[in-house]
Amino acid sequence: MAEVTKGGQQATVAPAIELRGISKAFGPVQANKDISISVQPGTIHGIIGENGAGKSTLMSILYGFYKADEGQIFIHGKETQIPDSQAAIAAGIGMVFQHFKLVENFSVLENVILGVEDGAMLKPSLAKARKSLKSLAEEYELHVDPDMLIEDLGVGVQQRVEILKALYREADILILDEPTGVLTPAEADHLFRILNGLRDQGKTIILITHKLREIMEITDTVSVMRRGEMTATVKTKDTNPEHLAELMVGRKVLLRVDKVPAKPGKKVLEVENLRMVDDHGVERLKGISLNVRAGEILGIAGVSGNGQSQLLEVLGGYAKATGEIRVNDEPIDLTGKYSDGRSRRRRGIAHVPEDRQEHGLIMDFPAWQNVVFGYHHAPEYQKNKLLMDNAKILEVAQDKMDRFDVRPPNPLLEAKSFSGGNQQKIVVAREIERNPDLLLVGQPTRGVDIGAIEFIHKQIIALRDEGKAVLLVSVELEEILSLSDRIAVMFDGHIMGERLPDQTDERELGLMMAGVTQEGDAA
Amino acid sequence: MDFLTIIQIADSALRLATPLLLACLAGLFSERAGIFDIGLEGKILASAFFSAAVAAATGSVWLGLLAGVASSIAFSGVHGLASITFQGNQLISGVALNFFASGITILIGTAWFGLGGRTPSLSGGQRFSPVELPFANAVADVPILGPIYSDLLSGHTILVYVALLMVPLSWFVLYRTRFGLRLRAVGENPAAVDTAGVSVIRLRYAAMLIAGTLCGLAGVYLATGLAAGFVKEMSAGRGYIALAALIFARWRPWHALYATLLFGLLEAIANRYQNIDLGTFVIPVQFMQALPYILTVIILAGFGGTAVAPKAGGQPYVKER
Amino acid sequence: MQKMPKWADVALIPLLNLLIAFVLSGLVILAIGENPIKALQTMITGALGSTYGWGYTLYYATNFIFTGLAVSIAFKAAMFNIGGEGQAMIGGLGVALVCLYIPFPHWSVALLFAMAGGAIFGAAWAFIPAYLQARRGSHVVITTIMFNFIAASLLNYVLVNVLRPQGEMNPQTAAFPEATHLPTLHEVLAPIGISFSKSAPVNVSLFVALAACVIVYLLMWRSRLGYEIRAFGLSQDASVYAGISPFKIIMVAMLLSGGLSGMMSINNTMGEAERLVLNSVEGAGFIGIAVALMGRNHPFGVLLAALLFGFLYQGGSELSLWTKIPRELVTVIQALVILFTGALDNMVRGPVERIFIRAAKRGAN
Amino acid sequence: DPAIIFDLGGKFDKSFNEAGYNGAEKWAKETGGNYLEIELQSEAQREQALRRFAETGANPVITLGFAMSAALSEVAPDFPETTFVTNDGWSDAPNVLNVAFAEHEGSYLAGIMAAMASKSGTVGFVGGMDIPLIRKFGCGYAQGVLATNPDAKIISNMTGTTPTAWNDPVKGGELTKAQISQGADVIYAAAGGTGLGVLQTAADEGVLSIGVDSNQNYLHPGKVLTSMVKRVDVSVYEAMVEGENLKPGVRVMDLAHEGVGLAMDEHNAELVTDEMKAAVEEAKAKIIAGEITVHDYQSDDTCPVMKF
Ligand SMILES: Nc1ncnc2c1ncn2[C@@H]1O[C@H](COP(=O)(O)OP(=O)(O)OP(=O)(O)O)[C@@H](O)[C@H]1O
Ligand SMILES: Nc1ncnc2c1ncn2[C@@H]1O[C@H](COP(=O)(O)OP(=O)(O)OP(=O)(O)O)[C@@H](O)[C@H]1O
Ligand SMILES: [Mg+2]
Ligand SMILES: [Mg+2]
Repeated sequence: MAEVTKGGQQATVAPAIELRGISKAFGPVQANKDISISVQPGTIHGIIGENGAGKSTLMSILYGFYKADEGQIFIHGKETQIPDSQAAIAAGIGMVFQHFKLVENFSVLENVILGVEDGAMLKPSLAKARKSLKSLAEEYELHVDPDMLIEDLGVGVQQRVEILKALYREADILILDEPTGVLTPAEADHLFRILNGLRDQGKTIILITHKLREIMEITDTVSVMRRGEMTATVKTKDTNPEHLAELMVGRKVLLRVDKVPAKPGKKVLEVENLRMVDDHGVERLKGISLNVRAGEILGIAGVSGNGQSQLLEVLGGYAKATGEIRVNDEPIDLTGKYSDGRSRRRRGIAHVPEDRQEHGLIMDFPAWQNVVFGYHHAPEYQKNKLLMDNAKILEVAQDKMDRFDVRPPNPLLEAKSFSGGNQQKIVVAREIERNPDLLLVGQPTRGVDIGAIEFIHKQIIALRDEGKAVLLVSVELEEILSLSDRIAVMFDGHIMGERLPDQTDERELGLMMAGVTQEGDAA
Repeated sequence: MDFLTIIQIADSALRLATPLLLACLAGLFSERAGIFDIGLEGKILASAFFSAAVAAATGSVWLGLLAGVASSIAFSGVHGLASITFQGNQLISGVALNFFASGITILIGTAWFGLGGRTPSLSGGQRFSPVELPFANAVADVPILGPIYSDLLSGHTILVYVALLMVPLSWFVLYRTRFGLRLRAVGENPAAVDTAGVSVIRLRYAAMLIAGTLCGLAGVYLATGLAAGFVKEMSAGRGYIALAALIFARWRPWHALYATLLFGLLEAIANRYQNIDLGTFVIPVQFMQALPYILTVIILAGFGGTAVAPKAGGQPYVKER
Repeated sequence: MQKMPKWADVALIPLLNLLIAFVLSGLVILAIGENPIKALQTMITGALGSTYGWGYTLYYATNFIFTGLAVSIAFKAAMFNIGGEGQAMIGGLGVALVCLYIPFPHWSVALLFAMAGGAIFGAAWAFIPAYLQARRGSHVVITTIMFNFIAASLLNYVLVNVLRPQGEMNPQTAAFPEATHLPTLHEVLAPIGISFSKSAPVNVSLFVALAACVIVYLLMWRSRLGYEIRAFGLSQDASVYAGISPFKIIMVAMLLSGGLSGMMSINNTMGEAERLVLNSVEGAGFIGIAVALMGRNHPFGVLLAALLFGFLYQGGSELSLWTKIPRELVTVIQALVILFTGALDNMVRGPVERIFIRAAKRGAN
Repeated sequence: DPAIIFDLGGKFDKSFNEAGYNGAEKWAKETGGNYLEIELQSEAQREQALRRFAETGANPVITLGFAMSAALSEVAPDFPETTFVTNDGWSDAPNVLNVAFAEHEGSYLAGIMAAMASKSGTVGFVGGMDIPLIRKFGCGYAQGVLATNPDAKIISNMTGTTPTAWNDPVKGGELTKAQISQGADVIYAAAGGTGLGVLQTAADEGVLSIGVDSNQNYLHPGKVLTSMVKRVDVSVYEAMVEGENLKPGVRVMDLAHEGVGLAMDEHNAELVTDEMKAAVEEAKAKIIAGEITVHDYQSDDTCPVMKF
């Protein structure tokens, strides 16, 4: 029986969760190998590990989503069979998945009661849920409009719904799989406040994240996973980020980006008074003007849902808009025949989209076919006027995957069988290697492990140092601050203002992102 | 076109719409749960045969009804086995079942009655007879409303009223009950249902059961309500029309009613006005026969708007690749 | 990360599936009091035992190759074209018009024009559904179903009132002129000393069909267009990001699909009947769906599936010729084959896979 | 042995093919002999079946349905030893016996009875598909009706354009209802399985119907006015009896040769008045005597009294 010291007072209690010798294989993939951990009640336990290390799998087993091939699960000291999520819920376990499990066209309320309705009729269940949702909202300041449809909510709010789901089911063990991956710093801080609150109520929390800062900030203990195995479990206060990073990747990792000062050249991208209205008739871009010079990175900060995505879509050529865009002083077609992704690429614009799975990749294509995705018309990939040169493409793919350290380096694998980080590497490799005049990057490191982050950041800097223009959109202020040479903040379809990274801080940017106009900025 | 004619055409439309409606609702439950069902045609046919056969053999239409529904449910069961348990291709399964039905009905029929798949003509208690709604005769002479009640609404077989009743019922089940909530959820995002601690498998089999029952009723009505006995291939493509109606109705119960009534009406009109003589020449009968389908396309195009199918529709729920 | 060797995946599993299907069919035959072994013999010798049998097997297969390819192309673009039936009917009309009204010096020229005629008419019949899908979002499944019925009416009208020679009882066109006669396999092989049954209808269309398989393969797996169609079919959002035009893909895929369905008519109309008859398609359009799905929407899979169905059709004819087994049994057998090779695939795959993985594991350590 | 080839409708179509089947069975029972048979399933099988049967020495090879014409002309010359029989079809080959039925004459008589039985003066015709053969039925029928009651109204409907048109009793029933609502009180069905729906609905709705091909009076005793029988059974039976030494050529199965006619039996006895009997007999005599010529739609693809 483990003994932990917490907040001074001595406690000897059965661990809230204890996993013994858990193994899980997906066909030939050994996702978890003989894993054992135990987590004390009333603590926050962090789990870190590279993409594909097996974190989500392990937690999914605990939650009964997957069945372990071997191993036992003990909840509060007594062995518990968890064949399905129902059993997990019964055992007081709640989980917020990395990829949310919400019904898009259902209301918040319906999603919350799904599976725990009381009675065959909906009305009473909904009424009851509405009440307790209110009180939960009060208690944890988790405010959501219960009648909104999920598809109309931002990811941040959607995640709140997931947490509410768990709380509504009165979970006293809460698992969060990369919860902050899609949150703004403000949202993340809010989340942590909630988690602390829950801990103080004696609830047990497992937190999977790629962000060491968060681990250090909030967890009591932390385990590291590598290649399906649990390589270490340490008390957070006895460790530090560098050490954790090393445990995780197996080598020293540079946690901060180091780059030489930019040498901005001529304007590559000029945007003037860009306006865009989406399918629902909502104006998402309300007159954006900005420019990016050769050899510089312009970072766009903002809470997700304030138009950054639309800006990228318009620049990338798959959303129509009005206004003016010039690339290398040549106007770009915004509504006509040539306002499509293909024409953009022809004009030297490369694009790492925000959502690699929805846009960046064809998940069912093998890696090698994804490596030419969007550039499949490029002359060098053609055997003749009619046929593509698959042999050549395969070669190119293999080479890229080796140089970008995509794991496993097998171009024949389908994109979907790579972990998030490695999928992202494939996209980045594809787009950067065309060496475009202008690179559009959206959320380049979302859900990506620190090893890969370091690598991707290096690539972006390298491109900028070659004198290319880079437009970086990210909700990670840290990332914005460390990569950008100039920072523009977007709010509600406007540019709130520009800052230089060394003359601002998260606080100020945070305020601007919240729409608070600063003196000297025309909103 | 005088009032009486309108009543008569509407009357015919209602009859023709009934099997479509039942099949359409069957498809609705199935597809709302994420299981595509182009096997409607086969289920109708099978049920039509077994209901007629058993009714003929036992002399009881009610036993026939049970047999018909049972056979249709059996088909649904196989479809479920293929698409739920073994995560197979739902379209293939549907196609296969359609072939199977058209073959097996005749095979068994020949062996059973020696009439080449036909069943003996049903009479008396072997078929459903019209039910007169209360006061049908009394109000018959009331202008306008009278005929509408006594000629149009009254005098159909019980199954017609069952079918009509199924519309609000389906709506209620889908949108007002726990089961309905889960059913719709499982067609949109099975993982959400699964992680909410509800069995995807069980839900989808339940949907199959309902679909089987409703589709079974469609077949029963064809063979023992509208016709008097089974004739090979008598479903005559109605399963596919029901499928079209389902998409047309965008997977919603009330719209299913409207869509199927529309199909029924178009067919009834085409039946009534088949060779319109314009003096100089007669509008070719083939044109009138194609008219319902032409109009459907036009209306559909006019409506515009993409029909968004349930998101998880067609894909088996696979957790582990 | 192969779960099992490729040969097991592409050969072993399907064979096991077929086996189950045939065993069950055997039981059905027993149930109706006939001898399954004898029935199977009749089917095999009848369909594969002679060049005559092959002649018919290949003839049917040719039809199914065309319709199967047609359905599979649409499928690759994530569209379910149920309209093969109607497109083939109208394709037949195209072939008939070409053959009847253009005086041809030689069959080869006639074939080229007929192919064009069939393809163009078939594609034309797919055009409206395609356009409505692409522009108005009208579901292609509905519209193609409707167009099947419309095609039937149109053909019925044309054959009864327009193209039918006076005094002809059958709603059919006049016989095509001699010059449009397509050489049968017999006529093709005789010169090179191979003797092939002269009464079998298989003709040069077979080679067109085989060529179509290769071309479709190259198109779908080697060309930019094919790449775009497959990408679009798998993820429309991603395709738009990549600059692929949904409108273009939907139209192209459906027109190709309709064209192939239409081209089927060079086999049954020009090659066999040598006149256009009312129900010349007789369900080949629907069989095409099964063939495409069973062939995993891959041209060579389609080829194999088409051969299988050709075998079932011809074997079936022989059954009804020489036994008292009703023709409907063949339909049942087809159904079982589709069900087990197509839909209940995993019932066999699962266990087999596990065996291989276990074997692999044992091999590993 | 003789062989018989049933058309796509199948030997149990309750009409044409079934009549042929009955003839064959009759022969089989009487002689104890047995015969080869096939129900066609696809167009390509027409030639196939002919050849295969001929090859195995079956003689005569009897075919049903006009659709066999083309195939016969192809195959017959290759088997000069074999005699082929086509009911409804036509082939100039020397070894083919063409059996031609005068459906228009039979239908004419049916028309007379319809006109006389009709109180409303409106009668109906439901055909399976709009094809020449069915027009031949309809046109003869219409002539009979109008000859008896010049200002009678004839409502004519066709069921459909797909093969299911022959197997859709439901649609048949709806068409019948539609015709009844337009005043028809006697309805003649020439639509295979669909016709069963017509007879059924007519019986349910209390109007009279007329069956076709086989004697269908018994289906709804007292409700079916009569049936226009087409003695395919006789033709097949005789062909099988003559067997090997069957003479090729042409055999006309018209009223004179009892090849077509109206079914009179206990099931429709009380429906048929003496006047009807008289009128029918008279017309029959005149037709045989050539005093009345019933226009055959096939002869010139036109119908003087009716538009299709
Ligand atoms: N449902 C599944 N079917 C097959 N393989 C899977 C499945 N889920 C995960 N895997 C594989 O198992 C391994 C572990 O995946 P898992 O998602 O647990 O990693 P992770 O640590 O969560 O990665 P990330 O940090 O990107 O979320 C990976 O190789 C992944 O490809
Ligand atoms: N965005 C654009 N602006 C101006 N001209 C353009 C643009 N895109 C294409 N064009 C012109 O259209 C021509 C043909 O377009 P495209 O580049 O697609 O040819 P392609 O790549 O050979 O097509 P495919 O690869 O399908 O054979 C181009 O060579 C170019 O001159
Ligand atoms: Mg994960
Ligand atoms: Mg190009």
